Amino acid sequence: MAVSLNSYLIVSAILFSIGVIGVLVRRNPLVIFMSIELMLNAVNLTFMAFANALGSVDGWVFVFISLTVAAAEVVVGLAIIVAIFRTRKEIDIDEMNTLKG
Amino acid sequence: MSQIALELLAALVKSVIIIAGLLGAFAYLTLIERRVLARFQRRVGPNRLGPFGLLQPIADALKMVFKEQIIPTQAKTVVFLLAPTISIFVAITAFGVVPLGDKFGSLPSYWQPALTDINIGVLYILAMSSLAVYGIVLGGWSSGNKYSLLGALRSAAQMVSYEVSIAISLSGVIMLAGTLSMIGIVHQQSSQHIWFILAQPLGFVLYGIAALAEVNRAPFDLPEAEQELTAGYLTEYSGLRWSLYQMSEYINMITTSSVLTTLYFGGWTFFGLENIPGLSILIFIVKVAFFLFIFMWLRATLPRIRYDMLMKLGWQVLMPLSVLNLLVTAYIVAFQQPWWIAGVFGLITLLIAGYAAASKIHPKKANVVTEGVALPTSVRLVKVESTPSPETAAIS
Amino acid sequence: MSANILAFSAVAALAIASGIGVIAFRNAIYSALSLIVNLLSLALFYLILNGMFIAAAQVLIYAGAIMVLFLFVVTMLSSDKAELQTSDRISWQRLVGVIAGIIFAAAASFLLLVHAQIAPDAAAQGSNNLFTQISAPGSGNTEAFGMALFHGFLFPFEVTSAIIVAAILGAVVLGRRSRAKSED
Amino acid sequence: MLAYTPLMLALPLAGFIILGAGGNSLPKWLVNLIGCGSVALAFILALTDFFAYGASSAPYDIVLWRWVTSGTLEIHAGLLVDKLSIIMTMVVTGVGFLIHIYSIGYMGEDPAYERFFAFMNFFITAMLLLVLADNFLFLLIGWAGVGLASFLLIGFWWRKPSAVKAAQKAFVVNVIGDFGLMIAIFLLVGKTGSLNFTDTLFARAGLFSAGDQTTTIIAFMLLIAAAAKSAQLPLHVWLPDAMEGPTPVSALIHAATMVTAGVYLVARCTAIFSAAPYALETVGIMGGASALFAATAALFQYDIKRVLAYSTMSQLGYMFMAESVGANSAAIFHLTTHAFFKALLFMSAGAVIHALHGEQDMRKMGGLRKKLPVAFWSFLIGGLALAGIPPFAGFWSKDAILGAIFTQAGATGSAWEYVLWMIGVITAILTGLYIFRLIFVVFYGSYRGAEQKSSGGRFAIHEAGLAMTDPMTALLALSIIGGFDGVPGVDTIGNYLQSAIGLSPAAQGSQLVILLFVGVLAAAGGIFIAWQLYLARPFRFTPNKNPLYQLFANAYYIDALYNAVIVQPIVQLGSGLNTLLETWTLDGGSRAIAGGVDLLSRALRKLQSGYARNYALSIVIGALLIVAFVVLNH
Repeated sequence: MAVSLNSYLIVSAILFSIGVIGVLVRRNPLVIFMSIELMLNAVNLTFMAFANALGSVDGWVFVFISLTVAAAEVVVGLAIIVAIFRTRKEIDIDEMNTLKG
Repeated sequence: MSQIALELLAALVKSVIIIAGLLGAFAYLTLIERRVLARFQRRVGPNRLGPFGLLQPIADALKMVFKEQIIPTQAKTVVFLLAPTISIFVAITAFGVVPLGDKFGSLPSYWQPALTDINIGVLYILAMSSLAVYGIVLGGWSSGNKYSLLGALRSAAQMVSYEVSIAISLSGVIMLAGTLSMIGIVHQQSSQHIWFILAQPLGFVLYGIAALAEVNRAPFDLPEAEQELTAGYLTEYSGLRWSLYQMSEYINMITTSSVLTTLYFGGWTFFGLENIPGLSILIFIVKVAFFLFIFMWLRATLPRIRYDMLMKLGWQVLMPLSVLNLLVTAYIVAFQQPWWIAGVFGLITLLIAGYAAASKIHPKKANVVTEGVALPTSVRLVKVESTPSPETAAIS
Repeated sequence: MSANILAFSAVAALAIASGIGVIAFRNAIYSALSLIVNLLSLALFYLILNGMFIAAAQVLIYAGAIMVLFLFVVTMLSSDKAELQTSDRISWQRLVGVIAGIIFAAAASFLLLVHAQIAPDAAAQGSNNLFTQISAPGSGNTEAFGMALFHGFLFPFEVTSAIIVAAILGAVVLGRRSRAKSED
Repeated sequence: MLAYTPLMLALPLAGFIILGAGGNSLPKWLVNLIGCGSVALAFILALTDFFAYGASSAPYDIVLWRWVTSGTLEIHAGLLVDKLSIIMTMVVTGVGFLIHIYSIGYMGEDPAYERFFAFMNFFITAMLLLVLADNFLFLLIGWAGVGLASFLLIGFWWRKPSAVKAAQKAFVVNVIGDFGLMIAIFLLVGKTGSLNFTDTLFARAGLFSAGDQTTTIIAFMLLIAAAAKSAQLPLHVWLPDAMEGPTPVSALIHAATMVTAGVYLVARCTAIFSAAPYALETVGIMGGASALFAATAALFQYDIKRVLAYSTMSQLGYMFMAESVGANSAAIFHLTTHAFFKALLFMSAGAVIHALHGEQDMRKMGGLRKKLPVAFWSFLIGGLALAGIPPFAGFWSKDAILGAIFTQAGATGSAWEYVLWMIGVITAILTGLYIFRLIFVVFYGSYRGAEQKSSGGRFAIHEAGLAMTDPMTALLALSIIGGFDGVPGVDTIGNYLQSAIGLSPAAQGSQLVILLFVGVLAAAGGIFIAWQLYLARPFRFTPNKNPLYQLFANAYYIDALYNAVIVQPIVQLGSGLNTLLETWTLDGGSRAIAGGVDLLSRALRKLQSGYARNYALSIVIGALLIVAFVVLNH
């Protein structure tokens, strides 16, 4: 008996929710960033699951592109975090609240 | 017995053999390297234990096992213990797709002397060797020592940088072969009647250099630069865990040599000799041993290069050249040109690059005094001018 | 219980456990390690789903490159007690966030279990010309993937390269210390 | 060769674009080359058109592209070459070229040299478009374009407030004319369903029938346009002020070319006007009144260029008078000769002003005959031509007009047309008077200016350079010989234009001799009075309280009247509306809105906590709402 598509989707949903909680709860921007990566990967999992269920490689293409874009995103994001750390000497995201009303 | 059970059995047997073989090879490689280096340096090397010192590795192993296993107080214990394991695990796993020889006559293909033949073999090796960096970074970080951390970060930067060149330079072979499977590449070489070194001399050299850096071998063994960082990420390790790092380094070296052999030197093939049953494995081992010897040779000959030079070499020399190689190979494959065009192009590029490098290393001879004293070129004596030259005298 | 389900369950447990680890560890390095495990378990998922190439790419790119960068930055910047030294100024969000996440997961699972059943013949339905077909089903077909990537999806692929160039430039600009700052 | 006519437009346009876009980075010689060369080539093209166009050819229509297609109405961008437009293009490009050359000298010191040439080229383009257009809409573009060029060039020295005011005035009055032309175009579309000249003006007879009300209205609207462009009463007020512009501009636009556009329009629309007798009569009234009015207003002006401006207006009145009696070719003939001698007069005036470093007040001149011989001789010849002394150009054309009016009056027996003739003669006397007053005051007697003392230094009065005197010499020659193509009895130009705009009535035999005699007598009389008043005894300026003098000197107070009746009420209305709409309604309303938004945003601003995590939470809540909707809505 093969594992149903829905099982993968539920695992993906759980992983995504974990990522959401991480973004909402953590104060370390690096961990928040990791949570975002987690969410991206959860979505990638759904793509792969659907690709397998539909017998198509189109899902792979999305995953592949999201991989490369994630790489680009991480490079810039980490550079920003390092730049912020350089100027503020702290990495608590709650300290970066100068843009408040 | 069902088919699946047979395959599982075959896999089990082969992995045991390969792991045992790798560990043995590591043990004797240390001995061989010490002997070879000693020869290069006009020494004798370890030759007391057993004939030609053949028992030396066993003695070393015993020493390592019984040494005190120090865990620093600042260390993150779990990671500190885990890090060397990651290294050795990754090193051994990466070897899994290397085909050691041709399949034995009429035996089913799962008895072929390769642990497995997956259709993305080269990619698998790249993926696994990219994980090797964790063993080093985590080891350095968990030691709780600034020198270790810096050494580890250096190593990580170095490995990540050179991975790019590795992947791009290997692409040439992959395009020529049209497959990512290691066995498939060997078969392609025999069916195209060339070794890919002929079509890819540039890619071969680039991959060789980059792989040296990737496995942190001399002259790219920056992470362990004693003068700057004591022993890098190895500083706080001792005993068995230290030897695990050593082991992974040597196994990575073997893997790299195997990849060079398989991708560029026809793997287990040697002008039809491989058809003699069992000889193919021997041919493969000889070829791998040749590259291992060259690695030792390089270690004995070349001085360690500076860190900024290392990064510059990786990003500004190796990567552009490998992209160039990729483009030329893509042209050959896409427009179905003969392979020797890429070969000739690669050789010319190598000559130009070599000339440029040589002229950069020896820009001018003016200040180097060589008369009368027999010195290696790496040693230079700088002439100190005690009297001002006519020009400067005229100015002052 | 077949081996397939066994493998799935084991990998799913590993993935969820490591996912929780990402957000639960105090120390960012353990979070990163946990994320690496998570990514590797996803690679295993991909293997189960016949996506061998993507699994290798996942290991190579995510585990081999992206997470190394993370580890780099984390080991440089992070300290164990950074998050404990200051008090949480919006502590209510901790509770609300966890509840919101759990509700989200529960609702999505509920919908998937109850309403979004993919019909058994979904694969048959999918086998029209809408999707690039795997020529030999069951194997991770790298060739079909290559054809799809370089023919059907050539433009997105090229756009990706532009994005990467932009990211490289951005990182270089951000990473360079300005001359004025380096003097003090 | 006629097919190359679009180049005539394209060359000055290219010059305008090049000079306008990149002129300030070009060397001066290149600016000169582009500015003058494009017009010179256009002139050569006009000449080739003249020679290529057969004696009896039909109008040659060049369709460039289809422009507007709306139902059955189809308007193409096209050029029409016929004898009228050939004469006009030759005048425009020929005189225009000479004035461009002149400008090299006159504007040489100006920092915005290339901008001046760009505008001049733009003017030439627009003017050529006006005279070459083959439909009313295209003509309107040229019509508005020359108005714009006039605006730009009058206001060329925009740091001078008076120049800016004059430019605005000219523009506003011109737009009134544009408005009239537009209404005429709308009515024409309604009446004929086409705007092409070939379909409307040259079409079958009876399209415009006499007494038709629409035709009359169209004709009046065209008349408004013509009056505004040609500075006829009551829309003349901008022309004297337009003299704030550089003198080459005055010579080219406000004497030789643009102001004659009205004359051209009336001649071009003969088909319409001949079907609208009231409008044609009004043309005559307007022309006669303008001629007399301007001549009297010119009598006591002290600004050298204003005298010439009023003179221009007066001469244009002559042309309209001619057109009102159907003497279109006489009007065009006078247009041509007038272009020569009035451009010459303006150039000479420019030379004088240039020599005196911007001084335009005749009271501060005098005795310049020796110092500025070229300017003096130019002025003298130009003045003789203007006054109508044989054999100079003006004599023949003015006589053709007066003869035509008198003959027409005899033919119809209309007393009104005799009055028109009388006005013409009186104006001729006045013309001789005011122009020789100018010549005597400026060039005879003794110098009354302040800068005489500094002679020998930098500010010594000197003759202008070759760039200025050469075109003057050329126009001098044209002013002498330019009238011979219209000698009575031969009338080359009239015969040439006959197929385009009809033959003028002309006096014959003994009547012709008498009329010629009267014309010469009138001019000589005017000159004699001027001699008596301004040369026989030394000129000294004395303020005069005589009410008639005041009336003439202030141009019948029309400016003041307009100011009081039209401008001030509009200004008052504007400021009132400004307070009502701008300050109270718009500003007040927007302040009220702003205040409301401000209050609202004060409340909403609490939501912007600055914590990125809070924002993320709001996103999640939004997503949860969507999920909740889906779950509850299954």
